[in-house]
Formats: sequence, structure tokens, C-alpha cells
Amino acid sequence: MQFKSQAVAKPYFIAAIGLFVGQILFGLILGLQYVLGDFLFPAIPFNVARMVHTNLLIVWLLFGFMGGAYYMIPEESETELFSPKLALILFWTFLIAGALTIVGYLAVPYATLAELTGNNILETMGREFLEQPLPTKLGIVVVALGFLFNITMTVLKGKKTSISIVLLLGLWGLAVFFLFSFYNPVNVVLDKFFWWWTVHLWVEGVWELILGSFLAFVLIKTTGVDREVIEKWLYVIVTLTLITGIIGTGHHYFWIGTPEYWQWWGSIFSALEPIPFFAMTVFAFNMVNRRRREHPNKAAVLWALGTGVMAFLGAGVWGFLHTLAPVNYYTHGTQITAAHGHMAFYGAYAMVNLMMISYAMPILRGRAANSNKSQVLEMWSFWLMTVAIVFITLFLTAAGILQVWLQRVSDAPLPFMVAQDKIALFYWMREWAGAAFLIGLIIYIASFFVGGDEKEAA
Amino acid sequence: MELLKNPAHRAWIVLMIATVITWYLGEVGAAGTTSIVAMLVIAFVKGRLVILDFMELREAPRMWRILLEGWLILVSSLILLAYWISLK
Amino acid sequence: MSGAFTKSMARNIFYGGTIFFFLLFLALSFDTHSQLPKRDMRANITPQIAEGKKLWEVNNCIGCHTLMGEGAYFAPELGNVVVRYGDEGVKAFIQSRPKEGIPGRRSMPQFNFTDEQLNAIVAFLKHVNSINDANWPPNSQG
Amino acid sequence: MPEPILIPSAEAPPARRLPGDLAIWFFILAEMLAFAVFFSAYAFARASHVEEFNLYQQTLDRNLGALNTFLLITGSWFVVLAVQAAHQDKGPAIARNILLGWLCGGGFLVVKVIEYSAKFGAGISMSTNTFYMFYISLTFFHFMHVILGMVILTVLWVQARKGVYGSHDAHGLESGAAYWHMVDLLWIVLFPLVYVMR
Repeated sequence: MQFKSQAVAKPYFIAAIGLFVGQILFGLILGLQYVLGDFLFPAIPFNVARMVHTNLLIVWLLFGFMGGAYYMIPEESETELFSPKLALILFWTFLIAGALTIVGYLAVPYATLAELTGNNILETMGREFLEQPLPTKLGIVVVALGFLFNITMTVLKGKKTSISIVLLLGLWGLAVFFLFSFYNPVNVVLDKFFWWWTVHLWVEGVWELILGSFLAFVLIKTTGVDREVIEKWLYVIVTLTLITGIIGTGHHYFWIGTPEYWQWWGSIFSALEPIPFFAMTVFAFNMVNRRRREHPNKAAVLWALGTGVMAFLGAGVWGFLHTLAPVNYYTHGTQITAAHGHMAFYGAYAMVNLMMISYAMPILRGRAANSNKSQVLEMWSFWLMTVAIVFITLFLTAAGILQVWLQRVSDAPLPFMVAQDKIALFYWMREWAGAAFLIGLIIYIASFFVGGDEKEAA
Repeated sequence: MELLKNPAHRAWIVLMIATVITWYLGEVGAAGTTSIVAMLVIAFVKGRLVILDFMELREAPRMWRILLEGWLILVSSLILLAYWISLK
Repeated sequence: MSGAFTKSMARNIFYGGTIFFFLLFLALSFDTHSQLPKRDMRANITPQIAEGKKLWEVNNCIGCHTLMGEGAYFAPELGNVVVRYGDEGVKAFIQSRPKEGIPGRRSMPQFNFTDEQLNAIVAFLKHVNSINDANWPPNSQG
Repeated sequence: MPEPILIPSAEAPPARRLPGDLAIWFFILAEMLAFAVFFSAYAFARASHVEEFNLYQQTLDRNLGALNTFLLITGSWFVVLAVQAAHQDKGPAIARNILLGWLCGGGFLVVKVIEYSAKFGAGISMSTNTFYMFYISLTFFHFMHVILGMVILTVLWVQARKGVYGSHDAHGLESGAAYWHMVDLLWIVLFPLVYVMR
């Protein structure tokens, strides 16, 4: 660790992993509810479990992003963090607010929660991924602003590298586009139109800047390739991301009441969205092949390569499969979307966070890399989780194709639930793949506690 | 003809004449296979002149020349294919 | 591959390209907003429909269902449910959900809505069904 | 290994060189790819709406379209002359030719605005029908590229006036010029496709 204040990243990483475990447990509950409909009903209905699953995902990714930024920015700026104390205060604020929100979801009916938390003052709840009560949403804004202030001040007083600038743009964009979650007009078309300004412009826009910046940072550290080379490729990749991704928002504007020209604009630009992901994969492999040093942390390099490949498959290939309007007409709102969502989120954002944690955690614990034994275990967890997510995706894709066939394309379309019963086998297989994922995650956590004292700090 | 030694001047003159031809074909209401092929050929020649003499890729690494000229061939063929389908 | 490749040029293109495409996106969004009144039936929105949308939200219906294809994929699409079951059918379905669920089946909670609330929900769903969403879904099963 | 048989030349041939910055060429390729998809989408959409496309294509003003082709080609030509002037260190000619290129772009915009105001004045929008959707989308997307090209030319002009470019360094000038030629190239395909071919 080059700077003392980088240590504030540690609690963020630990919290991220903890919440990740929660996310997966609720994922397994959801998977079971798909096949055993009354599982845990009425104590935890599907909608509640799903809300917990998706919200935990978002929150742990945000913890990961913040931790990664706190770790990376001092090193990039070559100066101590502006205020480590603020970082710790915000950590506890965010963790407690997050925990209270989850408890709220689980303890009282959603309508009661809305009533209790002042949804009547400003109605923002009850929209997918933005289910958080008003106080939580405001809390997110406060935490985000505090965090951005801290990070920005650090960059301003230190060196301004391209990697930090791209990261800052990504994080500021994240905060700015979250503001659209406060806009909820009565007109449902407008509501959906701007809802995507948060959701799409996050995951297919500014988050990719954060992803690119983290990846570039870890590649510089582990491969020793010239910063100049890595940074200019970073710029090329994020340019490709934004010129395809911004108009690519149009692929959500096919069937929600927006004009039909979006079917063309959205199809054309989102069809190009795999290109930046492909470029990122080529970039990662290229840099590793041109490495000038053998970094002892092999696991981090594996995650770096893995995130490139899996983001390309999940976001790029699986996204492209159903992004063209004539295809999407039939696949919109089916398990195909779920399949894409799982692999894309894991491949792009879960893995890039795990990469950052894998690189930074050993250093935060006073060593350049974990012991060989620990790294072997971590790599096992990498393969287990990654293969599991591939199978989850394949099974959901199979379920989705059948669903589309039975319920949408067929001459005598079946009712939703009849079609669901016919594809239950695939949901069972998905659940088993999910269990394998959990085992992978347990092994991942175990790798933190296995013989860590063999290598000295660099 | 000192002026014509500069490839840019030559390209400009050819581009101008080619544009007039395309415009004229439109004015006389040319339609159908022959005129479609003619206009695509004209567009191809024009595009190639821009790539080679304006963008100055004639002496550039082959890969870039192939990429840009390939783009022109690809686009022309796709358009031709679509028009051919529409004529059937 | 020859040719110079500088970071400052890559950076300038990043900024220029991003601003350019964002402006283009804003221009398209602006056009969309001028077209929307013809498609989203905003003139027909009554307080009852607004109440229905609120009920839709505070009961987190989107946590199981889809609406115009967006939401969770656990339960049927509701953007066209009034076509499938009719107004009364929808109300009867919501009212008749058993409190403890149906053994072994996916179950919808019993929300204990008043008649007034049920009417508001149906009004909202009918409004959504009236939106011009390019003929989606492909058939009445959603 | 046998020596390759080469015709000996008096001097080594000049090394193959890509004008401008590699980064701008990536950007140009990405943009051209987007246009390629757009052009093909137009052509294939037309295949299923032939009569509609042929009918409404007649409402477009080919004269203004051809005039705009002249303007863009000439604008491109001026910028080539600016680059040549830089390589020959003819200082004042660089900025002058960039300015002339810029004016051609300005002329293009004026003509386009005249054309658009006639169309929009008649109540035509992207939602009118598929043909107009493509006509407006394609030409407007291109229109914005002309504006971006002119912004780039403005920067080049300012730099040229400061005397930045010459035989020692024409890197930035060449990069901007390449982008401006791309705008021209795209219009060369767009004009026959949307205005004339039927």
C-alpha cells in the first residue's frame, strides 16, 4: 500500500462481498419460487425477494465501485485521500441505510413501507430497481455527493491521470443520471422514458467508464505495460462505448409508446454495442501478452481477462441476440431478457469488482499477493462461478426460447402460466446451476482465510 | 495542363462531372437495373477518389486502404442486393 | 501498422464524440416529446387513472409482472390484461386471491383492495392498454 | 534464405504512412460502420416498401441535393489544398484554404436548412412514414456530422493562424482533414441512395 488512506477501501470491499452473498441467497430463493410457487409464501412473496436480490446487487456494486475508487485514486493522484474520515462516515451511513431498507422490505408490506417513508410527499417508489423508499434515495444522493466530493478533491490536489479522469466522469455521470429516479410523472410513457435515463445510461453508459478505468488501472499494475499505451486505448474504448451506448438507449423505446423510429435508431446503434466490449477483451489480452513483469497476483490477472470475455459474451453477444426490433418484438419481457441480464451483470460489473478486490485486498492486508494456496482456491472459485453463470444463462435462454415459441409465436398461443409449467425443467436446472454458483462464492470467501503469510509486502 | 498534375485537382474535376451525371440521371427519371448499377458505379468511383486522393490513403498502409475501400464495396453491394431483391 | 497515435488526440475524440452523440440523443428525445401526446393518450388521464398508477406502484406489482414488457418475468404481462379477462374478470381475479396462497403454485398476495381501489387499478390498466405501443404484445396472451 | 529479387531503385521508396492520428481513424471507422448499417437498413426497408419510397422520393429536391454535393466536394478539396500547403510550408495558404472549406460547409448547412424548412413546413416529420423517417434520420445524422466537421475546421483554422502547422508538423491538420473527407464520402453515398436511385 503506497498511501495510508487507501486503507478505507477495506471495509467497502468487505461489505460488498457480504452483500453479494445476500444477493445470491435471495437469488436461490427466487429460483426455487419459480418452480415451487408457494415457497415462503406469504412471508416473502416473489416481488419482495426479487427487490432484495436486485437492490443488493446494485448496492454491493456501488460499494465495490466506491471501495475501488478509494483504493485507486490516492495511488493515481499520488497523494493521500482528501478525507479518510469522511469516507468512513459515509461507509457506515450507506451500510446502515442499506440494511434498514432491506429490513423494511422484508418486515412490512411494501405499501405500508411506502406509507411510512413519505412516498406521498414525492412518489418515487414501486418502479423496477428504483424501489427504494424516499429517505434511502435521498441518502444515496447524499452519500454519492460526499463520496464524489472526497474523490474529486483528492484528484484536484494531486496528479490528474487519464484513468482518474475517466473514473471521475463515470462516477459523476452515475450521480447525475440517478437524479432521474426522482422524476415519476403520472404519464406512464414519460415515466418509462426517463426511467431508462437512470437504468440504461448507468449500465450501458457511465458504469462502463468505471469498468474501463478499473480494468486499465489493474492492467497497468499487473502487466507493467506503459501507462501511455494503456491510457490511449482506454480513451478509444470508452469513446466506442458512449457513441454506441447513448443512442443505444433506443432499444428500450420499441414498445413503450415511443415513436416507431426508435426501432431503427435503437436497433442500429445497439447492434454496434458489442464492439466496445470486443475491443475491451482484445485490449486486456493484448496487454497481458505484452506484459513486462510477472506479477505475483495471478488471480487478479485472471479476473481481468475474465471480465473482458464475460462482459463481451453477456452484454455484447447475449445483448445482440435480442436487440434488433423484429426479434425483440417476440422476445421482449421474456426469460431471454433475464438470461442476458444475469451474464451481463456478472461479466461486466460483478467480475470487475471482484478483480479490483482481488488485486487490492492482499495489498491492503500487507502483502503483494496471496499465498499460492489461497490463489489456487480463488481461481477455483472464479471458474466455478463463471461456469455456473454460463449455465444459468444457457438454461434461461432455453427457457426463454421455448416461452417465446409457446406463448408468442405459436398459432395457438398458450397462456403465460401454462407455458411456464411446460418449461419448469429448465428452471430446475437453472436452480442447480445457481447452487453451484453459491458453492463458488463460498470457496471465494474461503480463499481469504487460507494461508496468507507466505509472501512479503512489495 | 500544369494544374492536372495535382491529384487533388484531377479528383475534384472528376467528382464534379460525376455529380452532374448522377443529377442528370435523376432529372430524366432514370429507373431500373441499369440506372441503379450506373449510379452505384458512379458513387463507387467518387468514393474511391475521396479515399485515395482526398484522404490520401493511396500511399497509406495497405490495411487502412483495404478497410476504407472495403467499406465502399460492402455498402455498394448491400445496396445493390437490397435493390435486386426489390426488383424481384 | 504505422501512423502516430497520441493520447491527446484520443482524449479529444472521446470528449467530442461523447458530446456529439449526447446532443444527438437529446435531439431525438426532443422530437419524441413532440410526438408523444399523439401516442400516450395523456389527454385521457383522470385522477382515477393517476390513483391506479399509484396503487400499481406502492404494491410493487412490477416485482412479479411486466407492464409493456418491462418488469419481472414471474407473472403475466398486464399491459393488455383487460383484453384477456375484461374489467370484471381482472377485478374478480385480484379479489379472489387466497391469503395463504395456492399450495404448490405461484401465488399472488391478497391486497384487500376496496371497490374504489379496484376500479382505479382497472382504469389504469385500461389506460395502459390504450397507449399506442407499436402493436406490442404480439397476441392477447402477452 | 535467398535474397528476394527486387528491382533496385535509386532511392528507397517512401515508407507507407497513415496521414493523421490513428485514433481519428478508429473514430472514422466506427462512424462509417454506423452509416453503413443505416444505409443498408434504408435499402432493405425500401425493398419492402418500394412504392412508398419511389413515390415520396419524388418530393425531395434533387437540385438542392446536387448543389450540396458540389459544396461538400469543393469543401473537401479546399482542405486537401490546406494540407498540401502545410507540407510545402506555405503558411497563409493553410488558413485561407481551411476557411474556404469551412465556408463550403456553411453553404451546405444553409441549403439544408432551406430544404428542411420546406419539408417541416409541410408538416413532415420522422413519424410521417417510413421513407421520411429514413430521409430525416439519415440526412439529419449527416447534418450533425457536417456541424461537427465545421467545429473541427474552426479549431484547425485557429491553430493554422497561430502557425502551428507546417512540414515539421501537420499531424492535427491531417487528422481533422480526414474527418472532414469522411463527411464528404458519406454524402457521396447518401445523395444517390436517398435522392436519386429508384
